Amino acid sequence: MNPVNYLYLAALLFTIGATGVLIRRNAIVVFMCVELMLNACNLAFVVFSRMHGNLDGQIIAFFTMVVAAAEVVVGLAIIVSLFRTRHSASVDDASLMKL
Amino acid sequence: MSATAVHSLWTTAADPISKIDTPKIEYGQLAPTLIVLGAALAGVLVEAFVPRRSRYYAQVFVSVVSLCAAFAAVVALAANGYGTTKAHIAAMGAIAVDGPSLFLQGTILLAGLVGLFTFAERRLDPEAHGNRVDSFAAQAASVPGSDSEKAAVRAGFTTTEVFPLLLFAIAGMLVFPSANDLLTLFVALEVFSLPLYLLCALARRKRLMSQEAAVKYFLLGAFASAFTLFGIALLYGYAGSMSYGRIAQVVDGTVTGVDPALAGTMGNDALLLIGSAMIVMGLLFKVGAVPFHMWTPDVYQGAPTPVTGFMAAATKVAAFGALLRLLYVVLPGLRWDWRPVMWAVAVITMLGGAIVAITQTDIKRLLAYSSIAHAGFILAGVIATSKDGVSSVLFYLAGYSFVTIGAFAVVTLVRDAGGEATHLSKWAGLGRRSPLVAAVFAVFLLAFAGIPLTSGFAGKFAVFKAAADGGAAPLVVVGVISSAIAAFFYIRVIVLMFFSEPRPEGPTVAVPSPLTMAAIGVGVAVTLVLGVAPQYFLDLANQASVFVR
Amino acid sequence: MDNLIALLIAAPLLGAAVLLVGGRRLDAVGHWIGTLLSTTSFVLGLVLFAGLLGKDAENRTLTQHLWTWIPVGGFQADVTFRLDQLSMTFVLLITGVGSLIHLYSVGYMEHDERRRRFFGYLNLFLAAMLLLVLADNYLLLYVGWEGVGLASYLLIGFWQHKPSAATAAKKAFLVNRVGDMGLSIAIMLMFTTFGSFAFGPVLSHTGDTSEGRLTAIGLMLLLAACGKSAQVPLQSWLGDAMEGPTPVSALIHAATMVTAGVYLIVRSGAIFNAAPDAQLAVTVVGAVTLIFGAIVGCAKDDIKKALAGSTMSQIGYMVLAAGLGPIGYVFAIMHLVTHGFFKAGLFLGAGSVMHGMNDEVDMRKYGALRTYMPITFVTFGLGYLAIIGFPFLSGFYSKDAIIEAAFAKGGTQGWILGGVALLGAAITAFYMTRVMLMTFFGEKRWQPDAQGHEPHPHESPKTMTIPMIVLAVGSVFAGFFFHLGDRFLHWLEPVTGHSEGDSPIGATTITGATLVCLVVGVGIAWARYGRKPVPVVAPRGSLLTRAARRDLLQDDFNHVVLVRGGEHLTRSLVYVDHTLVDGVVNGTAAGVGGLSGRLRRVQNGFARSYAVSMFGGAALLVAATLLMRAV
Amino acid sequence: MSFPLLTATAALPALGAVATAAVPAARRTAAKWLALVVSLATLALAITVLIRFDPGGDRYQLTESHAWIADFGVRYELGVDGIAVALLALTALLIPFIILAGWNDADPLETGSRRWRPTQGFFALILAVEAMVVISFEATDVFLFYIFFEAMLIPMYFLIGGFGDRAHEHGEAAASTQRSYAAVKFLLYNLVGGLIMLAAVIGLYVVAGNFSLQEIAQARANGSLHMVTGTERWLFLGFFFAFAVKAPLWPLHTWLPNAMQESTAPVAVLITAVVDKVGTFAMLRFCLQLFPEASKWATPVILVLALISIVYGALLAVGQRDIKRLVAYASISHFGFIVMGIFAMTSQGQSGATLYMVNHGISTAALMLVAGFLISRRGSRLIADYGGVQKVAPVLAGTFLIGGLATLSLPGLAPFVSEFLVLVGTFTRYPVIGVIATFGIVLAALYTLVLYQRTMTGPVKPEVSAMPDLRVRELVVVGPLIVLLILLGVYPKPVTDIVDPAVRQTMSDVHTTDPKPEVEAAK
Repeated sequence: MNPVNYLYLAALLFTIGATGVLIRRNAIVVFMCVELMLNACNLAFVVFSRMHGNLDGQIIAFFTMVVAAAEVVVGLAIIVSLFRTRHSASVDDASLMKL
Repeated sequence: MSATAVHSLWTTAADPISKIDTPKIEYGQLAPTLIVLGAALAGVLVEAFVPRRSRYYAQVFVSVVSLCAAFAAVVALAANGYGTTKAHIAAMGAIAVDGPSLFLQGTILLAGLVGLFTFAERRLDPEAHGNRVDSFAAQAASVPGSDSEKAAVRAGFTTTEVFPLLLFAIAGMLVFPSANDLLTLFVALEVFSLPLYLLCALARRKRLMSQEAAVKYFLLGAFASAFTLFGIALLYGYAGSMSYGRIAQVVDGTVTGVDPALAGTMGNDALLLIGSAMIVMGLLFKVGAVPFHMWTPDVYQGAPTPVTGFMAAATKVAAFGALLRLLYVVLPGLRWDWRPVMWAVAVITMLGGAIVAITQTDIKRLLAYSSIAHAGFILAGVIATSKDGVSSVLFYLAGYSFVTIGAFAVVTLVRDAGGEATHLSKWAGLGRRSPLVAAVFAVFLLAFAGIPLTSGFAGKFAVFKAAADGGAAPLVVVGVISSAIAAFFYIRVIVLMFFSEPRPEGPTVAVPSPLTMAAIGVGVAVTLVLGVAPQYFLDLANQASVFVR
Repeated sequence: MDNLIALLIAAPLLGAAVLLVGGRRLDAVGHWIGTLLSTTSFVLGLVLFAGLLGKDAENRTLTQHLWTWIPVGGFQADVTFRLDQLSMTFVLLITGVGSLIHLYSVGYMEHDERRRRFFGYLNLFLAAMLLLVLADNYLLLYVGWEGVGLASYLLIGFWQHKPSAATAAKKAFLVNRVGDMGLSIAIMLMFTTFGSFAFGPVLSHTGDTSEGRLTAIGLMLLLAACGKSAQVPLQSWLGDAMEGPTPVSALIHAATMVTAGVYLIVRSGAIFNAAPDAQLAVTVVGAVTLIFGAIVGCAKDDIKKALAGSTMSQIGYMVLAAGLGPIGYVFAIMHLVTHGFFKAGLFLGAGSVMHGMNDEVDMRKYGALRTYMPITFVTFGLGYLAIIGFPFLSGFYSKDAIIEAAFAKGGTQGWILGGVALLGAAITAFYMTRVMLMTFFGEKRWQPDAQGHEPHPHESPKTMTIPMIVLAVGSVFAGFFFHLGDRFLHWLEPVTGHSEGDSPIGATTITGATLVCLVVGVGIAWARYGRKPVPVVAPRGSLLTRAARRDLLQDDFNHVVLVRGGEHLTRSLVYVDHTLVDGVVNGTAAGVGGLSGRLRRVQNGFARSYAVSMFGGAALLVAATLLMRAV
Repeated sequence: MSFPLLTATAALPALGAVATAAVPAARRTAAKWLALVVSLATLALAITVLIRFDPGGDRYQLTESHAWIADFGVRYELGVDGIAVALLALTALLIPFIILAGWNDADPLETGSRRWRPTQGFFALILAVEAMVVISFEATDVFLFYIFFEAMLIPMYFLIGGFGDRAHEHGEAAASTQRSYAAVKFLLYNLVGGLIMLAAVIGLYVVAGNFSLQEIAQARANGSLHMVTGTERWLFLGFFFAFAVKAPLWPLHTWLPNAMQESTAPVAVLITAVVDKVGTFAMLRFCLQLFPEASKWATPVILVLALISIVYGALLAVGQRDIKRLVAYASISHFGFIVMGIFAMTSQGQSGATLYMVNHGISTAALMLVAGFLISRRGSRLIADYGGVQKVAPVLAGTFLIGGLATLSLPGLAPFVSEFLVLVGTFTRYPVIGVIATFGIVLAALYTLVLYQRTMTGPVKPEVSAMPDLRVRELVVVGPLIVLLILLGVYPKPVTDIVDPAVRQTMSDVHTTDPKPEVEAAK
């Protein structure tokens, strides 16, 4: 199968993730969508790596995973503390500051 | 694609593994970053092993020493000519040690040091149960207003973790502008962003707003990172390499990035254009350019003020450094494509920031919008695409960061029962109550406004001059117009402070420890020195304005 | 001897400075200092006069250069004085009559607590007027010109606590300023035309330039003269100027101020000679004013205002004469001098009457004063006879000469101007007789003043009567003295030039006609005011009378058009400045503020909408980048 | 190296400002005396400059030149020509009077905090303004000039916004609001002007590569620096706009009435007599020298604007109800004359304009300071609140009248000389404009005399009946100014001698000569 198709898939996943960020209210879900976007990137990296015939892309994928993991740690900490304070994980509820 | 071709991909891909050399790392040249990183780790250890009572002192000690040492290392590197003649790429192509990196690293380190002073300030908030407290939550994990929080306060807990977090962030920022490949860029981005997300959530007062700021910053930051990463992926796909130099060559056409066999599908400028646009977008998010600016006011307002000050200064320095390197090293071949786009971004950033700032009522939000407008001014220098453009941006960033930290430091001083009194109406008549504080703040505001004899003017002049020289005269005109609009709200604050009658229930001005005084003092000194006698620093920026490729 | 010229001016100027700066310490002696310095100037004038007489007629011009005043590029203004026959005449008139008025004021102002200052102003007035007539260039003349305006402002408004006085003073200054504008434009024109504005270069090069330019200069000079000499259309200040103390009126009307316009025209004779159109304008202005002033004089019940109308009319004669060119210059000046004597006498007499009548000015409340104030009556009477041109008194000679000159202009113009002059003579006789009859004859119509004091008319003190007597002597004999052997003509001719016109009718006929007019005027006045008692309350009168009482409606015109119009203009401009000029700026500010308020709402606090903005921005960024490549 | 006299003249008040500001809160009087002494010492230095200046010598004298910001092509270059010397002397002369007149204007009403030191601040700010104005007159580097041109706004801003008349018809709160409105308006107008100029300054750098006035002017003169017509015009407009705001020229004038109305009389004098002069001075020095062709190109429009300023300012002055506003509009009218003189491009016009700047400074100071004394006595700025003052305070009324007469350019007083020169200078080239401008003298008489009549004459109003006459301090302020007005009116030659060579130089920069008189031309 033409690896380009995987690129399309990556783009699709990325778009789905982005759309999710835009339309979902729950902070956890939003965050998961971001993770989806990162994983879409990973897919793209791997595909390009395959197409270029070098390993850089694959290595990056690992880095990305680590970074994503770190992000999860930080993100969950923040989101959880927010949830415990407000008893809600809706990002729309967190709108004290505006204008 | 034929089967053999695919096969050859596999086999050639497998080959280099056997050839992996021991990485050659120039530890000396990376010393600034390594020192800070090491200190950050040491901070973690301190957190683990030093008794609570002395943790604060240990952390401050470690941080101060490491930042000073790192700065000394930067100076030593610069003195040895690494900024000019010996500039080169270290760590196997990952890090560029050249003028701009050293200049920006120096700036970040100094800004970090001054910011650290404001982090360490413990005299502003009234003592809680006999314990001196700083601006950070007693125990971040406890729910605001809960018993556990009260208990934590009673026990005199403080979040000394902010110091290692700060050091991690600084370390990331040190790498960010000197990153010479896209992977390093991304990692550095995350390394300095993640601690900042956390720091934002740690305010002692107004914790709801603090947490909200953190959530917003985090989600939007992660969102932007994803874009950056996707951009990196596309660029990698275009050039087949992460290295700046290599990509630049591909862009220039000196090297074909792609196997000729793949050229039909892959050697496609669309990848390049989309990819670079997405990376640039991620950087523009960090500098707070319109339309990627919307996190700025909320986060600046909600974050603990010392964090805001540090973040506003250092993030901007690091991000502009990275932006400069990206545009000047990787994408100079594309400048006819990105210049018009950046023109538009600069224009709407300058105007948008200035216009929306007019109607702000919170001093921190006001400064946030002001920082957006300033991002626009700096972008004008970036667009110059000349050596002058680089040096003017470097100079502007150096001046701007100290003004910013100083200004936010002043904000921490003005307090009422609810902590910092950030609503503008409470600042009425401040000039009558505390002429000195008001005067200092006025100096910062005038510097923001770009009044001559302040660093703001010198910086603005340098940037606009570079832009005009680079053929962006209309941009200069827009810049001048938005400066005029911006002047309006800076002046409004001055009017409020000096010409309005003080309110009876108005805020008091806390007398800070020498730490904050030092931060403010450095801010004023730098503002005036860079305003009156900027030549030395301009020379410095000039020498430091050549990127290594 | 040349060096004395500056002293002429310096003496009264010093007086003004000492009196005004000296403060209350000088209250006791201030009036004597003022009188002394004014007299000093007169004596100096006499010395210089004697010196001039000792020289040939051609060499009677003295100059004194003091210092370079304004040297800028080609623009050279010097402080240089020039004393020739013309200025000498004025010097003697100004200082002579001026000193007499000083003396008179010692008595007249005795009870005024600010007498010292009054004398300071009087001295200033003399100094400014002397500067005006002694200046060697138009710019220096201008200094004196405006100095006279200032002094008149201060003196007319001397009783500043009266709003009417303050208003009158302001009006005088303003109307004069309009004239001054003419003078300054004239000077500018001279500068661009001749590269100089000194008398010598300007007056000797009139042949080198076009008539159009000279006409323009002439008309501007005429405008200036109209202001100072109260000629139509700038005459309106003169009547109101009666708000000042009476000696001031005497000074303004006889020796200074109003004569300045005539001086200017005569001095600039060379320009007018070369610009017939300007000359014609001068005669027209003179003729109109002549009649205008006379008519106004007929209707006024206020003794000073009646005299003011008469002044206007008499200056009209002079201007008319000056407009006739070389035929008339000498007679204009001659009439000016004789008028100086009798008009000063008349005003001082009027002042004396008021002094005795609790400052009452309404002639309808006088009557039968001849027995109470004999000296005043006699001196006033002689002045009266002189002004109406009673044979062999001074006015007879000078006025007759002007009427002859007017006829001599020739053609239709000559007939019209001559006719007007004759008519003026008749009206003069009428209104002056009216003044005389209402004041000194008839029955007592005295009324108590506002505080209820009955008037007790009495003769004035010696300081007042002596000047009156001296002036009366002048009024009687000056004309005859000047006329004898054409002395005055020969004296002035080197400066002004002279030509004999050919009158269509003989001199004797004109004199006869003048006398007939005189008799008719006196007769009508006698019929109306001598034979019947004068009503205390003025009858309504005819339309013309009512108009004349209101200065022929000119003030009303000014009020409606200039004052009201000006008020509307300024008020609307204030509005425009506030709403339009300021409004544009404030509107811009408000617009930006409004925009800010609207844009601010985009920042709605929802993280997701921020993400939308970022997403949209990213899309735009990508699209724009691609688009750039495509273009 | 010789003693840097020019630097010293600017540095002395600057140091004095710092020292004055540092005087402890309780020692108010010491601060006042310190400021006065410093200003007098500065005057002495300025007089030394005046003496050392040789009118027949080089164009720029007493020059100093040091490297400053090489990167921006900026040098610290000072030098004075005749025009600058005259204005320098004026500034140094007026400041002691301003300080003396404002002696009690900034005494604190109520004590704020322990550190609240308004008196010290007031005098320090005045000295700071002096320092900046002085250096603007001396600077021969465009950038250096620009910096101080802009920076002086800040102390001025605090002077306007921070100190006002004691009494106000609507109470202190309203007064404070109006004051800050005036201060903000002042600052914003001038800042916008300054920023637009900044764009032009940058443009100039791009075109010329440095900021040295002499170098650029020379390069322009000998043709080595060519500017495209369009560029030159844009740059000229950028500079001119800033100066026109400062001057102020119609329709950019509306900040001046507000600023003068709300500030105390000495500060109002500082604005109109000192600071605004920098604007007109800069037109003469920078606009004409740097952009001669564009200046000529713009002349018709500028002359019309100046003409409008003259007539419009005077008419609005007539319509004012507030004494200070009236003087402000009168000043707008006078600034119209100055601008007209500058752009008439004749030696009479430009010498007259320079002289006008000096004379207007003195005459406005005299009038405005006396008005300030008057206002401080009655506590009202409204003309209608006065009447009959001359009866109770004759000396005050007398000095007020002399100030007024100077304002209406009475011959014999200094302003006449300059006004006439400007009019003649304009008339020789633009007769119609000259004639219309002459109407200004009638209007000037109108507003001055109306003001005098309404305040000083008429029946004594009960509120003014107990008004004291001028005190010794006040006489010391007004007396010398009046003496100067008379002296310069009678013998202006010393000033014209200094100014004339500089004006001739400027004329040759612009490549114009005076028009020849008709008769001479015919010969």
